[in-house]
Amino acid sequence: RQVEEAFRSAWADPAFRNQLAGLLATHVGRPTPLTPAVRLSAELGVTLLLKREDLTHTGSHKINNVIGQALLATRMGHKRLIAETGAGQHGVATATAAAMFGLSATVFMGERDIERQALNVFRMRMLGAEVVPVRTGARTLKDATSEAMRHWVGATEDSYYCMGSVLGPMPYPWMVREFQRVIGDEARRQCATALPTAVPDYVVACVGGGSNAAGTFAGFVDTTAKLVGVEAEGGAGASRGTLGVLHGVRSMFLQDDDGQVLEAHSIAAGLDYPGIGPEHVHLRDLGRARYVTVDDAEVVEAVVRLARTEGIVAALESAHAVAWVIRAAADGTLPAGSTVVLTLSGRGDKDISALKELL
Amino acid sequence: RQVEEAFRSAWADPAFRNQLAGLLATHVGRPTPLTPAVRLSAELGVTLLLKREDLTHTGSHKINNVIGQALLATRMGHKRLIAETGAGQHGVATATAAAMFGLSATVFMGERDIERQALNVFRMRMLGAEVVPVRTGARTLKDATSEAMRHWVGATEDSYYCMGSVLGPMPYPWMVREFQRVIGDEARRQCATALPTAVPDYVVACVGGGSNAAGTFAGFVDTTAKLVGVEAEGGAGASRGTLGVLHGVRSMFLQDDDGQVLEAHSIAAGLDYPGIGPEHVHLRDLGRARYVTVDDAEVVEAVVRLARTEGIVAALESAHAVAWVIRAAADGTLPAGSTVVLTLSGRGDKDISALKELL
Amino acid sequence: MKLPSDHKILMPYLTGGAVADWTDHLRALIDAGADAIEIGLPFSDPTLDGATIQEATHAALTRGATLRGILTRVSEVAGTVPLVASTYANLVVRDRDFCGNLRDAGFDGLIVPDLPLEECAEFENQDLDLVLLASPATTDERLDEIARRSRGFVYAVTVMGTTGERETLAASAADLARRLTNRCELPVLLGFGISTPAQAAQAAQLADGVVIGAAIMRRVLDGAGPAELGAYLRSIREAMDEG
Amino acid sequence: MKLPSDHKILMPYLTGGAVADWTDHLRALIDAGADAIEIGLPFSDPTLDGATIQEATHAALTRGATLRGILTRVSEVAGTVPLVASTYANLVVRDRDFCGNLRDAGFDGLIVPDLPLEECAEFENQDLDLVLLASPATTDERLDEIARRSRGFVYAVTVMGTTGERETLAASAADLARRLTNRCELPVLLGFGISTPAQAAQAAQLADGVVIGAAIMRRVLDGAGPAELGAYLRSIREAMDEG
Repeated sequence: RQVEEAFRSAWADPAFRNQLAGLLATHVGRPTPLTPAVRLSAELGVTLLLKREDLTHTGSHKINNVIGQALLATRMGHKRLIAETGAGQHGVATATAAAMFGLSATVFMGERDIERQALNVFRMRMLGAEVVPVRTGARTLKDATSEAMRHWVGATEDSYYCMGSVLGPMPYPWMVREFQRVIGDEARRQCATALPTAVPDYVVACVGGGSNAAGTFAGFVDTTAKLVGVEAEGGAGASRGTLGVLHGVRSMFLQDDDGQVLEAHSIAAGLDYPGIGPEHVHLRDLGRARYVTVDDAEVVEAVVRLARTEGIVAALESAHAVAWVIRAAADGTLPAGSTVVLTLSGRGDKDISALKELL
Repeated sequence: RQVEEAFRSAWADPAFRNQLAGLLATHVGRPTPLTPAVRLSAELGVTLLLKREDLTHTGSHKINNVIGQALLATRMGHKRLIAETGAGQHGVATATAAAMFGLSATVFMGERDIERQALNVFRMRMLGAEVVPVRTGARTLKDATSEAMRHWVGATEDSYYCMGSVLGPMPYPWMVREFQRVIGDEARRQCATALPTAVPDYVVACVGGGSNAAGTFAGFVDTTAKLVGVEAEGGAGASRGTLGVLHGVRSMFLQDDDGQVLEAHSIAAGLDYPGIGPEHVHLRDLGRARYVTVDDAEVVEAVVRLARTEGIVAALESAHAVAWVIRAAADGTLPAGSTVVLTLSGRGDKDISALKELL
Repeated sequence: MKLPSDHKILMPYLTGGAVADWTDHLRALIDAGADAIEIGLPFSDPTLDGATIQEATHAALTRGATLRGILTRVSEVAGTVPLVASTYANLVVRDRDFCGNLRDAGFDGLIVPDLPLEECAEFENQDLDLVLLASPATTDERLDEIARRSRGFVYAVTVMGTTGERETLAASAADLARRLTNRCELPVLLGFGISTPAQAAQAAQLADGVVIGAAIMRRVLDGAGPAELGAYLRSIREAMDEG
Repeated sequence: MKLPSDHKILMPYLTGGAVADWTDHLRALIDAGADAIEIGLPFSDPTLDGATIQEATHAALTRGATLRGILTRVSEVAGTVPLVASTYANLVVRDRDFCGNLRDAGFDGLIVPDLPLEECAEFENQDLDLVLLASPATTDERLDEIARRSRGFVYAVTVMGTTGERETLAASAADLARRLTNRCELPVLLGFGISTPAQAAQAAQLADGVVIGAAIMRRVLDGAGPAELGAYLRSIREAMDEG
């Protein structure tokens, strides 16, 4: 509630927005390019444009949101950021923003993810963050989120909870979407010169909690572009979830008949969350966006194909969107000649050891 | 010789330069930001601006040059790129450019570096490049360069040698400098708005072969800015080398009394080369640039300090420049209040496992 | 529900299904002087519970505890003292008959710690008393609303944070208790962090009664049988009654 | 230097200091009918040599071979047939007396494969014949210049690439030999890739003689003694003389 008021006031304050825009330019590397995927487009028979969040500082779109929240936390007088992380991307982003603003950072991370993502753990510690291992449940993202929230409830005085996706209690889903809409707004402007039609036929993004998709869609929701969110087969909150409440938000979650929330399973640690942000439920219910799934094998193939044709090693998360475009172009779901904007949410360096075992 | 003619003609051709500038914008993420290092500046008592080559696609300045050379190779009708690599950054950049242009790539890499930099090897293979292990000599960069050149001599018909630094026979030192001058040119323009004086007092860059420094200095050589190249204690071609000839270029190399070239030793694999580009010898002889050294311990400290104050994990190579600024600010070599532009040539993700063992 | 007004109220907590003989524990607590019992319905993600109750919840789910199974067992015991279910919103919102099923099994009240006040309306005035929670961070204005809308009693969370045993009773407890009792006709029970008889007696002085949760579940998880658990609760009861 | 004009020239190559008794090998080669000897002065980075001569170079440096040591040993043997040093530019450019020292040790010529034609001037017209190299990729215009400026002989590299034994003599060899002999008064020696007597005989038909390098060093590294090496060279000599 304090956060909500603070965000409302900050978001309405041109000084705050200017400062944020300045930091995104000088520290994050915005605007990110909209790269024409020339060779893959030719192979697929569509025009594919990649919105390159993989080129941001720290290597994923997470930083857009974190810089915004850290600026807000500073404005609110907090001295510490608390965050959860799965693969470690949001944790690294949070540790980075904390270092930039001279705040301390405590990042909760499942013990199993700590083992799987040792390098990101080291990056966070290099940046001065405390990484707290979470030993409950499946010791992954869902448990880390629970533990981070528990910790925060007892430390709201001096600490700010820095949520990584369009999840959690109000105002987080809204606020995170607003901080990520820079992706969609930039892409929209870039399309105006990159495409003769100014607006693409399709806008595609991967969906875990759904922050990069929410930010991307926000730039195109008032256009004729068809919006497609691509989920992991084993973490498909929008496609296979049912209504529920978790971590303070009412949305769609994978759960059993008893209402026990299930563990998600995806090759992409960042999509390893059983729910999606409430805005995606809303867009789906309105028929404004559709949500589809791809499986792990398609994703690995997509990573390799994008690497070989465009010289871009995408994060496994982002490769979900690529995998869907490849499949949809092949089966005619995407008509030949379609124009497609795809948000490449992050780079794949973090996934190299995982891929090494798979290939 | 063919390469020289081709480069001369391409560099004079506005179509080539436009195409290159376009690719640098859409695929590399240029211009890169000039980031004010606010907290570190306050601690050091100087104004430090970081030219962020770490934010380029693939994570280091190497890509600027490689895109240029790959475009040239395509223009010359070649179907294959040959390159040497040490830490793997130039190899990854070459593999990336090859994928973008639909060329094949053969990258020579010392067997010892292949073991030390396994992840970059995997990245190259993901991108479709062939990585050839070199088993001669110390099995590091110098040997990889020799082997790549040997291979090229027998394959000049269809293959283009893609040199990674301002080394090798003409036109490479000149051409690579020209492809990297985008760093300096951008920084110069950015200084015009970022600094009241428009020109910084100092321009600092790390020097291995010296390509990021050559590109950076090129933008400031006609100003009053003092140019400082920072070498590794154990790979200080400019500071401790003597005149010699290696890999087709007459320059300064570390060598013994008999003229046998020595192995370089640096914590930063990218500075692990016993020579420097001839242009740096020239700048030094003119008194236009000075060359200094820092040791491994200072570099590790600098990586941590930059991470904690600015949220940037720099490559060990780039941290050499940071280490010198820290030392020079402390001992008064850099007068209080000086303005300093420092090229952060790459990101430190590749070094995390090395740092993990050291910290 | 009807809670006694002639003495300080003691409400122990038990996680449903955490151990095989949990209803024996439940009976032992009643026999030891419990005025009401809070029964936790296990949820996969107990975000507002501390380590002990998380562990108990995990144990229950691992043992295969289900809502239906717990309700069946509860109905065997119901009728002696008021029974209050506590669980998370996810279980509550997904089933239209949730409150009715609880009532049918013999529950008198329901606590949903992660249900915001703004979303309580649809569960109020059902067959079950919806017990609301207050914490030291709750503003006076909001306390007024909680005092007005809560049913059965008001659950006062004495420290910020999650459930669990603590060495000393937080100073914030006294302040919250005073603020609540001033504006509330319902009994005010203090919970979170009470484990020793002395703490219970002290807390009971501040309000109308206490909830003992983690301290009980720690003992259950460590293997305490019904008799041992009863003895522990009796020591609390006596300390409170002596005041 | 003076090379014979009455028969095909055979110039074997030996890496100085690769094995302890290398000057015995050298004498054996002379005794077996060598018309001149190319002696490699080891350099740390033999960028234009193939695997065999790299290995020989590495062996020499590992054994502690130095320029001064090799020159001393050479001076013991000098005087029988012309001796030609081959090494890399780095050794040549750093020492003003380099050519003089070679001359004093008894060398007659010098080959520097990584010295571009454009940078040869300062080493021409010294005490030593600077032998220039040509390859199949060399343009006619450049061949004219090489033919004009080379001293002693012209070293024709028969295939693109580095030194080393190859199965068959490259077709490009014939073309290059023809182009060179047409414009050159100096003897033209073919090198790179010649290992069998038949290849040597064939190559000798195309030009004025041959250089045998890697095939010799392979045998030396594999432990061939002076006698065995001499026998090998004699087989080459005979094949060439028979034509």
